Amino acid sequence: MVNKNELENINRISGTDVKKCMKCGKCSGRCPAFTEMDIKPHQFVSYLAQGKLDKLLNSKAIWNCLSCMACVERCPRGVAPANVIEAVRDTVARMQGKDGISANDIPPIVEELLPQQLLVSAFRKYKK
Amino acid sequence: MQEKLESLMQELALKKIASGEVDRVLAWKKGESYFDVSPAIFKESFDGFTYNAFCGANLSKFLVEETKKEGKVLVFLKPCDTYSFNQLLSEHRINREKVYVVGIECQGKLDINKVYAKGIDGILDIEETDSELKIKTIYGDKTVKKDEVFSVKCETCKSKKLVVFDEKIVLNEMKDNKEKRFDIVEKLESMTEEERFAFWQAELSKCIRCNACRNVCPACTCTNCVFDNNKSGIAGKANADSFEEKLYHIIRAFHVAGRCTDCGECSRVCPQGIPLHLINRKIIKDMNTNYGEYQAGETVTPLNPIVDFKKDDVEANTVVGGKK
Amino acid sequence: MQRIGVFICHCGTNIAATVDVERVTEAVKKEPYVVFAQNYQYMCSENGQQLIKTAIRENKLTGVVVCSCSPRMHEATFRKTAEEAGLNPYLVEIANIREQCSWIHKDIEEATEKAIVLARTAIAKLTLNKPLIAGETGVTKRALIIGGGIAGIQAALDIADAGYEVDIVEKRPTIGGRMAQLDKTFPTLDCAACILTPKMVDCAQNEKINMFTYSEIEEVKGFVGNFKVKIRKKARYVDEKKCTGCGVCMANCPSKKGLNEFNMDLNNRPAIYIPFAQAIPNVAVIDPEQCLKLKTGKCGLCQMKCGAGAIDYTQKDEIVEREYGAIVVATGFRPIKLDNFNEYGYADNKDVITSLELERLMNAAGPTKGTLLRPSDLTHPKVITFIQCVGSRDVSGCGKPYCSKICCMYTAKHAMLIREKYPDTEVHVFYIDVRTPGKNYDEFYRRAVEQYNVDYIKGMVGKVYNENGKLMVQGSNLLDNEQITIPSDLVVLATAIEPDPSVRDIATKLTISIDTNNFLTEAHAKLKPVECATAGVFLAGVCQGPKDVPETVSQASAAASKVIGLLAKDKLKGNPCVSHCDENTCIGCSQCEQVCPYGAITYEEKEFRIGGGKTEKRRVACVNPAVCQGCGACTVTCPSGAMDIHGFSFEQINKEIEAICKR
Amino acid sequence: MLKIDISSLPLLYEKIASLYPLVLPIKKANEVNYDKYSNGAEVSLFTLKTNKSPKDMFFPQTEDLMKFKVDGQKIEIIDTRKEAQPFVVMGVKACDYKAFEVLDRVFLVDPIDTYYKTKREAGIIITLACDRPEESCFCKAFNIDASSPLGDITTWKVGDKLFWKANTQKGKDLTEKIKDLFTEGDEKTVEKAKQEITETISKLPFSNIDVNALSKDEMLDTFKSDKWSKLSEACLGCGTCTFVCPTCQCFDIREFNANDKIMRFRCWDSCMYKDFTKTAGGQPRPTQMQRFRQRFMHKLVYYPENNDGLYSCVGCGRCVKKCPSHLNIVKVIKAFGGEKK
Amino acid sequence: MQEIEKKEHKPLIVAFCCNWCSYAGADLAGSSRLSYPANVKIIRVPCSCRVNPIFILKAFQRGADGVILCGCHPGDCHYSTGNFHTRRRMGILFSLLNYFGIEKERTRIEWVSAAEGQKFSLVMNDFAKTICSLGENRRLEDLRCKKN
Repeated sequence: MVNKNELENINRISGTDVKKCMKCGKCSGRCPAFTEMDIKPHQFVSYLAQGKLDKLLNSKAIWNCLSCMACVERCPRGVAPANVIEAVRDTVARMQGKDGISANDIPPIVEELLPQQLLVSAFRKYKK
Repeated sequence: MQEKLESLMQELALKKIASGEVDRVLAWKKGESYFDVSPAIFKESFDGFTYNAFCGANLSKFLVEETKKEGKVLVFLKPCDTYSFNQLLSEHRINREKVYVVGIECQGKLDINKVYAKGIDGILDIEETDSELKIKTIYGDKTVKKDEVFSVKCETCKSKKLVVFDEKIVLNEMKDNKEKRFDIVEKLESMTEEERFAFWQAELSKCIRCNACRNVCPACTCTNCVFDNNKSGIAGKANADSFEEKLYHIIRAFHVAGRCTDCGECSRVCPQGIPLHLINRKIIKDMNTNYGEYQAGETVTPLNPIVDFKKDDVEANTVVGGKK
Repeated sequence: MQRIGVFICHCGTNIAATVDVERVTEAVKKEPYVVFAQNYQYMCSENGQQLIKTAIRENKLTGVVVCSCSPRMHEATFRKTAEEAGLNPYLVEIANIREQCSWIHKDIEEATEKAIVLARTAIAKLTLNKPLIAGETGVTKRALIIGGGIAGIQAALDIADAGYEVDIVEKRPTIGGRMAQLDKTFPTLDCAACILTPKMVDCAQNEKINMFTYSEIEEVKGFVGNFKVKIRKKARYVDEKKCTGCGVCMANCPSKKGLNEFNMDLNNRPAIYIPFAQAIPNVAVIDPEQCLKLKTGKCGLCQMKCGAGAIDYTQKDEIVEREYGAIVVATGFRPIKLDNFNEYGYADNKDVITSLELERLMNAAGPTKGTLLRPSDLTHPKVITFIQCVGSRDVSGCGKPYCSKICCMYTAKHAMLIREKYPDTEVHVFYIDVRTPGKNYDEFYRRAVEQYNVDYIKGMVGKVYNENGKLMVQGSNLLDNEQITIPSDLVVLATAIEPDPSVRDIATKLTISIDTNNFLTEAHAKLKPVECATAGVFLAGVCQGPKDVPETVSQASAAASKVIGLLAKDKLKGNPCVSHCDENTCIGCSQCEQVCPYGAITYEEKEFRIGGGKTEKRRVACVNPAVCQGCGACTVTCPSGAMDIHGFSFEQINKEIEAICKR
Repeated sequence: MLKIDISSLPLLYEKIASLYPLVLPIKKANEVNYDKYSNGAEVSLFTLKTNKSPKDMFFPQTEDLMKFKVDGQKIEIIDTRKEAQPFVVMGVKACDYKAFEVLDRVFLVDPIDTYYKTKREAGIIITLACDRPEESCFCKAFNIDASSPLGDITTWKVGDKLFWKANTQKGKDLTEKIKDLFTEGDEKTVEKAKQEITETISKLPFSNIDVNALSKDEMLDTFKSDKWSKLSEACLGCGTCTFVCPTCQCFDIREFNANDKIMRFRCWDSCMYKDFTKTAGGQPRPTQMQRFRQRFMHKLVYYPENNDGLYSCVGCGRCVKKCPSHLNIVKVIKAFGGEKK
Repeated sequence: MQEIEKKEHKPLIVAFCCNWCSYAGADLAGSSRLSYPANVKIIRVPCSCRVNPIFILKAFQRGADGVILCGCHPGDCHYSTGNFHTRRRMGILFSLLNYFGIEKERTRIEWVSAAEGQKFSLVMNDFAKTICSLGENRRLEDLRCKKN
């Protein structure tokens, strides 16, 4: 079942127009976390465009994405796959109830080999 | 001070005429009283030659006709008049070769109506000092501070720069007051549409369509104005309806847009005291804000914001006249 | 007294279904000056037109209003009808009661009322129409072609073939353009030089064709049929007439550091050079930036060695003024700069090259004499990866939003040629879509895949990086949902193409419009694809939009046929709806000159009577009716109201407003 | 002789306005002009010089003469003249009142201008003696007594009182209707005030001019005098002087095509305009000097020639105050030797 | 006493359309049967730069309640620069009208290409709606042009 509200929400939060995607795959071509992701960046865009909400919400990849924004940087069509992932992540987090995701739930879903999102975003923030 | 300036000017004028360099002199002439000053041509006699705080008239427009005549004319131009002069040159309205421009000092001109407004009437004579007017009236003597009776255009003087001259006579430093130039425009802009409408309705309803503003304007040099031209469909000699006075002033302002140097003559001459300069100044402000700073008459150029454009100009709908 | 006839068209039921045509007919009969009104099934039909003609003759009509479809549709038709009945064609006005009335309103009452207002407005305007006669101007029987690539060459040959003189102005020292740089052409794999050079030679030998190479357009004045163009012949420092193209100078030039533009800067050339062996004209040129004699005054070797005595260091730019009847713009293209695409490592790795560079590397006249060697170490590359759509279809602002159209085909061509010549080479192509519309094009691409085993990967490359001398090409393989990395020896970027930057300047000089991507705009996307909005100017080749060689040649021939059609006329009829100046009102303020996009306005000192037997000299504006296109910009800028425009005059529009607002 | 406290004038205005439309000097957007009284209007009765003169009340700047209705190809003519409704003009100064006489001699002689006549007959004029004349005033030169103007009713401001005296039957009828607002006033107080005014007037700078200066010589000599070109050289050709003038009476007749009718109206014209009386043959007076000369010759020579010596200038001084170039009739008179020593 | 007409006010809108883009856009709206209110009346001009401010004021004087100018998109002008001039002139004029207290929404300029029939219809519907909500033009009316 397509839940219109959630889909609209993801679209809105992402602030990107997934219909602009021309399916070139450059986002996935560049993604450093590609192998760890069960759904690849280009699939996030594609699923959202097709309204496959379940696939998005059940994705583990939302916790693997580094938010390095390489896909956003490279996209020739001005689509922002990372923003879509972020939007899905937010939506999932909000669906966990008002407390959001519990601390106990985090370790099993975090891939230890990868740097954590916060760290990467700090790199990005302080790179200048 | 004022006498010294006046005598230097007269000396120069006489010298230039004597040497044959110029044929005549365009300056101001004193009439029945100190503030009764008219533009005049001097050739043989310099009787009544004057330059005082009431010489507000902009002489540049007279040159349109003067330079059609034989011989060279010496003209005295105040800083703001030099802008008009340049603008007229840009429009090929003046033959530059026939003019000898003497730029002169101006410390701001006064408005006799503001003296009247102070309840001073029956004026017999005025004595001018650097900061005051000593006024002799049939009802007794009065003193007025000059800075209380500056004419509207001088209250917010845009520039004291002489942008064009062959020679200049400046004894003292001159100060402009351009920071305040758009104050009243901004005040109007901050009103609501309704208040602005009421303001202009009241002001413009006084208009008697005497055409003084048009005929004095150095940007209005058309020989056959659209308002006199029956073919234009807007010719009219009177405000038969309140629409017509708006039409007249909007179109007139639009026709001088980009060419108006903001000399303020329109407001000076209006017999009904309509602040007409506020219309032109609004256009100048809009053009400065939206299309880049521009001062008509600063240089001789055929380009001005109204005939120029940029490909990324702001959209017309977004240029705003003021608050909603 | 005017006598106006009004004709109301039913347009079958297109109009009559929603507009009560009878009521409109009755209503317009009451309008002033209307002496005749009639409605009919199809006004534009033979019978309908006959009806109008008869009415004009029988009722001695002085003007006609046709209430029908849009004037864009049948204004010309009805004007012709009127003319045939002896009425000036400009005494016809159309009231658009179909597109702007019957088709958009459903309510009969509403639509009928509006139709009456529209008819009334047209009648009101018509009362002020004046008979207009189109002016005639002569035609200079010579064409100018800007750009000497295949488009310019083809157009020149076609026009010359029809017997008209043609000048080609080319900014480079030789004609030939981009096509001369190509190795082979798709889909037939002909050698580009083999099919181009004969045409270049034809140009040189055709006595109707005059070439200005190493020249640029300085100024364009005038109008269709009568352009006056100033051409700057840049100083070559070599006398074109004396030089034999023997090449001795090149061999002796001590300055050899100049980059060889013809070989995409992949190797060097001397300061005095002939761009390539088949150059036309086969004449040397000195690069003043590199020449020691010109820079320091010391050298002069070439002058000493030149047997023909052709070298002249004192040569100056020369301005030639020529007149033309028509102009073809064929300024061509260049590959875009790749500064915005760091991810492909073009700037950092010598072995990441553009496709046009590959053409030169594969060409027998190229820097490697036709052997495919990679630029860094001149070894044979074993793994070659092509990346398509580099900078094309990119709306992120880094590249170009359009498809460059030729890349899919030339990449297939390259892949195929490499696999053919070096079968041990592994060739990969990253693609987003493969676009091959065109005769034998898809077959060509399939051959690359099926016959030559080229590995086409659906997906885009995210990054190219150097690891131990290998170029690692990382991208996605979307069909397998994989991220792959291909260690390659050479990476070829199918770089987007853009109009040659000189086109902006040319567009300004010719006052033709240019789109956001710097492509020149044709007059109509479908029906006038080679014409410009500016009459007498035509477009050919990539300056108008991406195209391959066959398309360019077709467009060039199309442009040529348009030029021939124009030059074949002895007189041109102008548009009489142009500006004019009331000299009694004009004050010569020069405002109108500033806004005229065509330079149609000049100023003259004229003598006028001012009464009392006296005259006065005044500066007034003069409009050249042949140059004026009738936009009306001057009419609004003119503060005195001296400027007005025929057909859309101040009074006419005012009258229309009055009629529309009448309730 | 009646009197009323100046502080009670608002009551008087209200009372009159309840009977008839009342017109008097009103300040609007900082300028004082004759305008219709309405509740809340800022009355400025004692303003010496309104910008425009009260001639508007009888000879308005624009006035519809008739209308045409066009229906298809038919034309219908509509008479726009209306029955006269009595109205009151208050605060008219002596000079302006004298100007009505000048206008009467134009509009009320054959052929009589019915538009003017209707309003003239309906108007009840309340004049006001000047109490504080200005330097631009020179009514004395035309033998006008600013201290005791005529009119249906004359009023004087003395101290904090307004004295009131009805002169005509129309004036007496109006006074009768509003009598209860007044108390009895003292003639002597007024007489004394009149004397003071007369004295002040004699001190004014222009009181000594001699308006006969232009008519002394042969008319043609005056016309041909070379003084005119010097006098007019700064003239802008605007219509300020004519539009503020209480005696200028030139008008143009024009038509306006409104949506459903055509209006034929007249409006003030100015002899200073270069399109004044322009015909197909051009301008009768092509230069500004000729137009300038025409205005003063008309006021000081031609008009008196045709009207028993009555000048068509009343010395109100509005043109003296308002001319953008400070050109005026006084300078013209003086240039022709009209300065009494 | 005059009888007050109780008829609902139907606003009148004058649209100036350039011949090459917007008039063609209006035609396209027509051939696509995209409706817009009948009180929008179009005047064809060669280019939006032909529209003199006097025309706009004249339309208001005659009883128009809104005036809209349509031209080619900037950069696409048939005469290459016409609409650039229009944009400046109208920017200044519209602002000035608003400065005089005339409602900003009564004047508008829109770029409609020959291909934008849909946009033409949308723009006209929207403009008509705006003018309807503003009501009758009172601030730039000429009483002589009203019915009496």
